[in-house]
Amino acid sequence: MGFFLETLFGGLMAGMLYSLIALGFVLIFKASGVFNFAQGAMVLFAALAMARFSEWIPGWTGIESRLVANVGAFLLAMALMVIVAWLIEKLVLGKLVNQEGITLLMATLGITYFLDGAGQTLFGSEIYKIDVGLPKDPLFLFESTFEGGVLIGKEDLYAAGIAAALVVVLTLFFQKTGTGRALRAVADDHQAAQSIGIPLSRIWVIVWSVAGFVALVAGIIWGSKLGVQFSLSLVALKALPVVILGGLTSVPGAIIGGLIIGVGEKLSEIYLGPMLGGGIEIWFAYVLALVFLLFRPQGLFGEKIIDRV
Amino acid sequence: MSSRKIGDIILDVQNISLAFGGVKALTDISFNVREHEIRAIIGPNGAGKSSMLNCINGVYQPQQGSITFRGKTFKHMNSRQVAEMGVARTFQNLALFKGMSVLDNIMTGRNLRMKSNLFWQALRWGPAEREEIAHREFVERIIDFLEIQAYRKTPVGRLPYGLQKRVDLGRALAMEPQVLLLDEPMAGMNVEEKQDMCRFILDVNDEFGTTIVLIEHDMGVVMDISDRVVVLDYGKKIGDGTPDEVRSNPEVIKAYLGTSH
Amino acid sequence: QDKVQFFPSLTGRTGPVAPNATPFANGYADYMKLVNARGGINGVMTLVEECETAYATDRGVECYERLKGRHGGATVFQPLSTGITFALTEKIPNDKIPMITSGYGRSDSADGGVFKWNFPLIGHYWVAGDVVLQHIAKKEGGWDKLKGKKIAVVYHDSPFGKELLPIVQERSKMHGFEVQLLPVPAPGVEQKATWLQIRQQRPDFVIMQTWGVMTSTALKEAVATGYPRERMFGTWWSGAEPDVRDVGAAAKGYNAVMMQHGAEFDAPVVKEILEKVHGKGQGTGPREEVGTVLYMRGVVGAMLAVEGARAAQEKFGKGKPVTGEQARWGYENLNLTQAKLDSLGFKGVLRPISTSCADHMGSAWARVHTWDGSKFVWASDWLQADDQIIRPMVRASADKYAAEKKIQRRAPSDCQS
Amino acid sequence: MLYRENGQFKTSYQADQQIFPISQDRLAIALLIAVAAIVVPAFASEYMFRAILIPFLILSLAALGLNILVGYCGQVSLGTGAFMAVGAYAAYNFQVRVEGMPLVASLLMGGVCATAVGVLFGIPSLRIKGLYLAVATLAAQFFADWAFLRISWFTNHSPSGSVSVGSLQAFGWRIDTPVEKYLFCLMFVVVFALLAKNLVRSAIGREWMAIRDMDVAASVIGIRPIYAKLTAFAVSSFIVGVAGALWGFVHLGSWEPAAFGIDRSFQLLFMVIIGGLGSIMGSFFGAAFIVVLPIFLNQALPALGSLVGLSISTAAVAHTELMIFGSLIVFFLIVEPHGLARLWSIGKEKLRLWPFPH
Amino acid sequence: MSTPLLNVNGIEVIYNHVILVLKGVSLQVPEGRIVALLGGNGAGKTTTLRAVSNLLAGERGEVTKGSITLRDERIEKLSTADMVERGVIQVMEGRHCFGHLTIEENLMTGAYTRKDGKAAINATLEKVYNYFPRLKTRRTSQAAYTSGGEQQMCAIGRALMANPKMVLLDEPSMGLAPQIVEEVFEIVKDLNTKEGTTFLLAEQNTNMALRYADYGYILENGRIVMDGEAKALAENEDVKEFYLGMGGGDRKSFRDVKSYKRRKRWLA
Ligand SMILES: Nc1ncnc2c1ncn2[C@@H]1O[C@H](COP(=O)(O)OP(=O)(O)OP(=O)(O)O)[C@@H](O)[C@H]1O
Ligand SMILES: Nc1ncnc2c1ncn2[C@@H]1O[C@H](COP(=O)(O)OP(=O)(O)OP(=O)(O)O)[C@@H](O)[C@H]1O
Ligand SMILES: [Mg+2]
Ligand SMILES: [Mg+2]
Repeated sequence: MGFFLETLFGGLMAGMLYSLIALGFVLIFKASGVFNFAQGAMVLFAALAMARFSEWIPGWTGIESRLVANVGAFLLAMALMVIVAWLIEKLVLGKLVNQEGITLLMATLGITYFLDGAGQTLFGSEIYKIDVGLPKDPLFLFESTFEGGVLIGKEDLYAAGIAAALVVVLTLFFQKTGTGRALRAVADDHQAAQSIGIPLSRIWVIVWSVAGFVALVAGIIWGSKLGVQFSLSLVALKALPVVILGGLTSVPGAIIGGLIIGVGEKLSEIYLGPMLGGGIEIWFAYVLALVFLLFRPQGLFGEKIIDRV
Repeated sequence: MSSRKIGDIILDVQNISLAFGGVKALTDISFNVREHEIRAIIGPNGAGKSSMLNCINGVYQPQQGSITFRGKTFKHMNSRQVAEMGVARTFQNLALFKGMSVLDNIMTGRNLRMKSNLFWQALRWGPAEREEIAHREFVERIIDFLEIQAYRKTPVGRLPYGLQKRVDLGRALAMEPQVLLLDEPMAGMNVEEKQDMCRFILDVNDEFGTTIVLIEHDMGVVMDISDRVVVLDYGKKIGDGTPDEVRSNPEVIKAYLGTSH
Repeated sequence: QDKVQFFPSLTGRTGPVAPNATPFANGYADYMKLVNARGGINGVMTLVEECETAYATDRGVECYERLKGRHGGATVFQPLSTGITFALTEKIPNDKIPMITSGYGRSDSADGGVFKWNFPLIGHYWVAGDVVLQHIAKKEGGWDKLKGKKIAVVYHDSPFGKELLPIVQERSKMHGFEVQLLPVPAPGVEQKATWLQIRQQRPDFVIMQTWGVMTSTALKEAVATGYPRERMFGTWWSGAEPDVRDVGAAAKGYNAVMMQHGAEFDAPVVKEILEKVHGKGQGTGPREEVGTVLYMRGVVGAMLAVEGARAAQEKFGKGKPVTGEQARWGYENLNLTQAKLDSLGFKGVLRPISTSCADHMGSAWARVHTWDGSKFVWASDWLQADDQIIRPMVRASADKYAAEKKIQRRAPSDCQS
Repeated sequence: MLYRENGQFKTSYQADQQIFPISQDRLAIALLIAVAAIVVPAFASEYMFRAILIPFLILSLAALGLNILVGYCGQVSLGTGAFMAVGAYAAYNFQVRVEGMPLVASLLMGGVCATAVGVLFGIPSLRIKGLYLAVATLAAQFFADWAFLRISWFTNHSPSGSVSVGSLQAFGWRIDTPVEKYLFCLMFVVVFALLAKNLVRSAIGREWMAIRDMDVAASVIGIRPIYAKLTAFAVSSFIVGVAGALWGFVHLGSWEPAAFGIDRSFQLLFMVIIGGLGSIMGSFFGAAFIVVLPIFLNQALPALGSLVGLSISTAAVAHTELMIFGSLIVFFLIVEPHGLARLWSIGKEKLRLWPFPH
Repeated sequence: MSTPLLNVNGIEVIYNHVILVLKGVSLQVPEGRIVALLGGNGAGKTTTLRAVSNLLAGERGEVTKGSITLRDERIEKLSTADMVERGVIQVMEGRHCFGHLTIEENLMTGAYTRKDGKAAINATLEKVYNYFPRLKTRRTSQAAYTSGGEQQMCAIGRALMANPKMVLLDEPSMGLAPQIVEEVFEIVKDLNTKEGTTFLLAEQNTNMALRYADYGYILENGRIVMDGEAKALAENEDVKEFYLGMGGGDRKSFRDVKSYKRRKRWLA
């Protein structure tokens, strides 16, 4: 039982980490109808920037404080993400207004390649470290009830808290503000949104910047967990089933989806894996998402797919 | 008008009700369509006209009521069955296959009648080729009839709206339907084009004996060409009869026609 | 300039394994420069051209095709990827180019009777697995102490990872310890479930067949689940500086078996490279990297490549470049005595290596080192894999391969040329 | 003035329905095939065959298959790699387990097995649409990756999970040299391209496109979505499966699941989109672009660098290559979102009007 | 007459680099007037409006010749959002409502560019609901699930929410019930007289359009073939016959035209 709880918590925490990345997908999709495959690359890029800037800042400024280095690096990395957002709008999306979803998706794959190359060129391709002081040591709960207690990563707890906070803020933003409404309008129909004077370019820069911010946060948390290196961009693959399960257009869906996928894949790996030879969690996550979709094709909380004549 | 022989009831709609959540699109609607006639459905926006057609051809499943077609009664039908029984339709918001040429769009209307299997189609030889050519000939006749020869190979997405409507009609005609449901076939056309469209509809009705159910907001057209008219208002039937009867029905005037007609 | 010996270098400087594969490529290139500084191979200068594979098999194949005919023909390929090795194994017999896969690739290719062109010189995965287990057994006080113990194997879910399993299973049958297999899907960044299982099952030891970012992730998860690093043993692709750098002091106590060499900052060859290559500003990578584990593996790889060519020159004509086919003979007839190795600057780094027609590995020595929180230190003496166990496994597997491919074992006469 | 259809009148529907109604086009395509089958083998270098032409042909075939699914039927799939893998491993198993199985039969049986798996994974498409489906098809991808590693029966119990095939032989003809392999692949590609073209311009092709463009309208005219979607999955997976088998047997000779990983799926999708959705010819353009461009960049960049006296490190080349590759993809999408095939037909349209601008 | 609000001067539009659609169209829209743009299917009405509101890019079209000025300012290079900022808004043909948004949210997005505060926006919202009571009853439905006519009202209402100076109306009457058509034109008239809003109106319903417009242009095949005061056009014999369906003075029954068929084009 203690172990089951431990797996459950482990899954929940892993799920929250996936949500953090899934959030980036949802954000951009919701606001522009673009399925942004570059989210993973953005996470890596942001994390690389963060890691390297915090390494370089003491050298540039002569100040040896870790806090200064981290805050400075965060600001610089954020500035960089805004520039990236601006460039993406100017050079890519602005020129692909009103194109089909799949074309846009491919364009973001192009951006992925570009960011992968640019990130490694600017910042190098070794393993770098992000240390923002997240605690690494485990926490043991219910030690009196279960032998050995129930283990939870403190780092994961922090991450979960941050993810939850982001979700609340973003949900409010989309549902309650005029800009949020405009963003949803853009996702529905670029041309009509243009026709009523919604400035697509400005909006996209904002959204991609926010997505850049989410990527940066995800990058910092994942980066301090895994080290910053190319493979970080591949964690996006873990977020995809989360996105479709929760619904492409739902911010809270990203969290719920994350929790379901996280728990589902950990439980499956541990209780089902040994029977099947192990290593099943990656496809299990997708199959789980698939099963949910059979019942709700738009994901748990996604907007209903409109299909009407 | 007398030259056309209006036949028996071919389509009978009985007590259809349809609701979407709280919205009652149709409430207890009954009417019938006789063989060979042109039956119009009119009513204000959102009255449930398109929903009625959707029920008839299986896109929507009404919660209540049944539909009798050629003596067989159905509660639920799927679109395929309806198509097989010989009901074709056009759409209010164009529902053409945008990426395909005019010819291919109309050819899809023949698909139900094409029998050769995948294997022969891949080889495109023997029966498959003969079949393809036979149907192509039929489709060419429709293209001639609708006077869209010049656009045969143009992707429909590039055509102006009016011509797209014509292709939509062509696709329905290619099914050689017994009943043709037309949802605002003349929206967005000028008078001359409407005249053309009326001519097509009347020709089809005359020459092939096709029964026609027509939704249209242009009262000139409706009054001129239809034999009987059903009037819907917010999901309810408020009138049914010949154009003249309907035109003078006070409830219809109030709900729909306004005073100017 | 026309008389060069061409050594193609398939690199992995980008992508998922870049942190680990880059030092290898640098060491390889630096040693070749050193050979030239020393006067070449009997006067024949070495030439390196790189081609980036990003650890992808199809790119590796393209690189191979691109480089194999360049600069008078490739001497030998070292793909540094098990996947590429598998693909090239099918191609090299036609092209008559040998391939060195020191410490990776197909373990059964040590059987020169079937794999005429493959050379897993100085070690393959089965050697690594055997030595790790020997080390553990020794620490426990003998093989019999392993009976009833539980050993978990955390491995990269790919042919690279799976290649280790046969030896572990063989040994488990012999000594009665239990094996728990824990595959981790590539790229290995998600290991929570794996380590929760370890936490629950509490195996006595964990053996890791990991590569790239997967190793440090494993270490971090071990820290997070409180599994003692002292009980974790990596194979030789899982025990270098990039793997522990970002874990730092928390990885203290982690062990990895080393294919003879470890981090060798004091080796004569390292000093010579620093002086003659980096000292002249011709170093390929950063200076600090020289002497690190994977850098050294590149250096050793290059040395083996060069010495094979040198041996071939002895037979086919001194001072002239050798073809790939001739070089193959050299790799099959390597005889690197301790004196020879010492003179090349590998004193204390390598033990004698001698290959033959039947034995394409040439040496099965290894050591285990431990991370002390800031550097690797030796934790074992020289250990040698048990030939009695490995040879039959190699033979059986090679026979199966030969049967599948319908190829004949080489006749003794074929060994003469 | 040379490229005109003036004076070419079609007197029968049969003539009008030819694949290339304009005689200049027919001539051009005949020439192209002749060049591919006769001139290329005589002149291309071994490197060209092994590193460029053979991969190009096989991947065009796979892209063609995928194009049927994505371009014609509108079902986006990211699981193509999995179907290739099924084709390859199934063909391998027929080859090693069935005594005397001819090579071509093995390859085709690989396609048949891929068809079965493709249809299975196509079933969700009846409910799941668009991007949701695209992401969901990754389930196939990861499942295949896993199954071929884990279930040792598929790999004939090879301990590492990697399989290899012996020398190839078809119709008593040994396929050893690069030229032979090339011609062997070319044969497959030409035949399948022709069959695929026939399908897409037949009734079934129109059903696919109808489902793609407007599925409700399609069902109203009597097209069954189940049938249309599943046949698209079947035909597509069959072709992709055969391509996978060729990739394993002819190009690699030995492979592990990573040869058919998710990168392959993306690569193929790229080919289809850059080449042109819903265009058989586009598949070839796309494959050429995606196969050749990285190799070209990889070789051209150092050469360019040395021209200006710069020696570029391998890593820098690789990174720059990534950046340029990404940029070019975006560039082409912007220039023509409908792909190179559309660019090609616009070019032809201009040529037809030439020397008048419109 | 002083300089018109909008001056389109000999523009050519090409789609997809090859399809030439407008072949030198010139027209003027004076401030505070209602100008109708008439013509058959495919004549290029929509294209002209798109050129003015700069919505061509998304359709892969471009203006290759000629100029467009708004209050003497060249506007070809501006974005659609800039045009809306200058008070010019287009109601697109084919409705284009935001399907996932409710009717009310659709309307509110129309006010996106407004800076005059919540109260003013709410007042406009009320005004729109007044114009189209049907929208009020359907305010919480997702636009995609409303009927064709309701969507058309929504699209028009959405544009009005921006409080525009000039509206480019593309086929406003399409799919609307007769009495709503009348209402729409009444609304146009109303806004025009009360608030001085200028309208450029592309319409197939020539009858209605000429009844309400001040001036009209007739477009055929990408060229302006006739223009004049609305009244004069309505009296023109050709217009009567081909656009109003009143050959020989009387309206012909649609049933009777079937027996014969003629087409006339001013320019072949
Ligand atoms: N995106 C496009 N790509 C290519 N051609 C187009 C495009 N949009 C319109 N056209 C072509 O331009 C011509 C003019 O079209 P436009 O839509 O401007 O006509 P219209 O007068 O508005 O017609 P309607 O009354 O049917 O709406 C038509 O022939 C049409 O085929
Ligand atoms: N799928 C659906 N979901 C929810 N509501 C719907 C759906 N389809 C139709 N409705 C509602 O049902 C009512 C009737 O719609 P319908 O489209 O049948 O009207 P209509 O008579 O065709 O009007 P119009 O003349 O404007 O086309 C409308 O209020 C519409 O909002
Ligand atoms: Mg309707
Ligand atoms: Mg128009």
